[in-house]
Amino acid sequence: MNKNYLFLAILMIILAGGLLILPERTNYTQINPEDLLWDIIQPSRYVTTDQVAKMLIEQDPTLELIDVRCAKEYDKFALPNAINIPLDSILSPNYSDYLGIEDMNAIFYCNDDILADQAWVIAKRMDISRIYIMKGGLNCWIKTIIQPTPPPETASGDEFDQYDFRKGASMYFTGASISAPKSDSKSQVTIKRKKKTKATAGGC
Amino acid sequence: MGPLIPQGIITGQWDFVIALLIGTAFGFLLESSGFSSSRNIAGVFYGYNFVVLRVFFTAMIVAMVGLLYFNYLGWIELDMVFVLPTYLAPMILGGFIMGLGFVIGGFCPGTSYTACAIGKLDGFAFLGGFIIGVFIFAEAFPLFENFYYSGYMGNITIGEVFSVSNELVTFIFVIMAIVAFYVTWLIEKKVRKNRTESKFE
Amino acid sequence: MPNKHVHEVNPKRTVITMVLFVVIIVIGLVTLKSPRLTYTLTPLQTLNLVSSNSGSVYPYQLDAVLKGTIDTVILIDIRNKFEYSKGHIDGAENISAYDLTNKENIKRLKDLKKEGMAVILYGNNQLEANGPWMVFRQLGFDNVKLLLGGYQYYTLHKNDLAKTKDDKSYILMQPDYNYSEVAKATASPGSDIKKETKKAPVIKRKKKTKATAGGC
Amino acid sequence: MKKNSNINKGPRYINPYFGGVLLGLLLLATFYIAGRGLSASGAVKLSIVAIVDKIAPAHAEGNAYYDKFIPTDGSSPLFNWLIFGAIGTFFGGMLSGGIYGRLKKLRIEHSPNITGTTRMIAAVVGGMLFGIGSQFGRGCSSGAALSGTASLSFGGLLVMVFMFGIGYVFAYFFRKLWI
Repeated sequence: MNKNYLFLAILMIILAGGLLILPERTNYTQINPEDLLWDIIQPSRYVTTDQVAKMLIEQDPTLELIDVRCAKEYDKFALPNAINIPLDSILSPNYSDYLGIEDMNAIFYCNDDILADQAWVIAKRMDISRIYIMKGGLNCWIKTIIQPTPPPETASGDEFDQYDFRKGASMYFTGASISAPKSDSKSQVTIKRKKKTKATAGGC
Repeated sequence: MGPLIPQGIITGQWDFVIALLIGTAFGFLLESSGFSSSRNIAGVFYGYNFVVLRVFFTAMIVAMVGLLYFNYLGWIELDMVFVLPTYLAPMILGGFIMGLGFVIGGFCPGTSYTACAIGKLDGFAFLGGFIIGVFIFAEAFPLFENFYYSGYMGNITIGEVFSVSNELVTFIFVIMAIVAFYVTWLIEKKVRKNRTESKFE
Repeated sequence: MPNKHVHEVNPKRTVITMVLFVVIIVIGLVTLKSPRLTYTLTPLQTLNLVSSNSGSVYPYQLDAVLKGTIDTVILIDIRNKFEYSKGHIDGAENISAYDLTNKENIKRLKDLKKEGMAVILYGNNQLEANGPWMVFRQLGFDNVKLLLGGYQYYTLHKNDLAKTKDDKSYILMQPDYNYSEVAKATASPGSDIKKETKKAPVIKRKKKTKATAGGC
Repeated sequence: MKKNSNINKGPRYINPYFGGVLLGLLLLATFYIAGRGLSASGAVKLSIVAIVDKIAPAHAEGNAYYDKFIPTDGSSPLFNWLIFGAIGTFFGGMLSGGIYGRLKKLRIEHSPNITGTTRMIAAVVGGMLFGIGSQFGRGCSSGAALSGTASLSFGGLLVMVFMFGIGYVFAYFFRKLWI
């Protein structure tokens, strides 16, 4: 037996054995904690209720609303076309397909901000991009969009424009719920799930 | 970092140039290892020449170990590497038919290209048969469409099936390969004693 | 050896190639940078943590801290220097969220953890400190806690913190409205609003609504 | 002295382990660059799809199998990574054959126990079986068995085990073809 072959065999076994004893490494699909904190600080992760309303009215195809409250609350009331992913099941494979869809902006919302923020931090840690939080949540949605309050007389023109928009939006969302039955909103969810593997398909 | 093309690091027409280069290297290695001769290849079934097993298993374990190390080092993202999807029954049948074709024809498609390239008519015959075979399959496809898609298990890895880590799978493969190299070396020595010729051009 | 080919007994080039391959891997392993900070909680553990509410500090609990009856607690104000200088909870330190993962601050937090000190993070509201708090809990600092209500609630009840035990107004996650009711109630068609409906979708002017404009 | 004559007499192939290591590294490079392994049979499949699509487009569209591989954007199925790889394989073989002096005139290689015609028939039959089998197996020995198993695919392992296993089972019946 040639010594060189013995050497090669031992080398190969050591290489393969090395794989077994290598210390566990953090998964590359998760982002570095420092980057996570940095992303958390950025105000750009919030969208306002006005922006959401605008996207809904314009039927922005990239909009993906995600309701992170429990299913019971979601059944009572939810924004049009919102998908329900309760916070505690956000990591379950049934739902993770809805996150990180190419070209989609996922916007989390809950009653206020906290649940959405928690969902956001966990999703961000998993390195899912293009996720946002609807600032103020549904409480703010009702306050600004459904029941907008007129600005004081002294307010700037912009604010009046905004009020006009909100009044219109209010009618759009509440009025539309009468002409087009709201219960349909769940069945309208036609967001395509992310393909399991991003890798190039097809072998031979 | 890698894989480069799925991550869009290399784009445009360059990937076809790369395909051509990789193909050339592949053909070169197949031919220079002795795969352009069907009698060399068939030796693996009769014990007089285990070149196929040696090249095949060495390539496999080197690539496997390399892939896992590269993944560990962050040079390649294993999640983005294409894992052949598993269709249980069709793949078993496919392996069955190919095994039969292998022992009768003595080539596989890749090696038949190189056999053609150096002017072997049996290589051309195999390739011709291969083309006919694929054509027959495609024409008859509606007959067994359901079977073709049956037993789908997704892009599942060996480790996931046996619920062990892929590192362990690789380690077992390496050990098995080395044992196989040693055993086939012994067999080959024995068989070659009774033969005048064991390697062919 | 009539049947043994010379190339087969001479694996020099194989050895060289394999050694090169191993060298590349070894170089890779040696130069591999391990990240400075690593998560100690898995995402699932994090999820359980935030659902359990265990890392929160209620404003009434702050009372004991401020009165000095509990001295194993450090308050950290994660807002920026400007806001901190405008006003802060007595005895709170200012480490802006930007600097929280600095080397010194991480070391400091580690030391505090060793000493058994609890760290309470607060921002203007619960939301502001929630993210940093989650990051540190995921990094394994289980002595880091989050002040519910934030600075805003504190300023409102500065003098009667102990009495806020039964006040739940700072607890978020509750709906302020009965949404479905509200959504229906406003739907009653008013004649002048109806005109607006037609107008509303036509608005093409792109109003740049700033993130702060919503004001909730 | 004896050794030297051996070199000149025997075929000049590289050490199989050397070939294997290089092939393994090439496979690794392919994974690194393209995110998938080597392939040989895909090119033939796509060529057939392209030809059928050219001659009888209606037929190709009616058949679910052809239809699967006709690009939806109207480009030719031939403009594909696999085709270029196969062309490369052919030229690579030619290059190696040229360097090592195996690039000669057309010939049939067969065992002395059988005629050239028998060998040709066996090659065609073997090729046909391989053609059918590779479609069921989602790849041939390079695409499924080698690259598939190297990327730790369970399906690749299945194909490899059954391909070699069945080869050994039936080897006895076809021994006349080879020894």
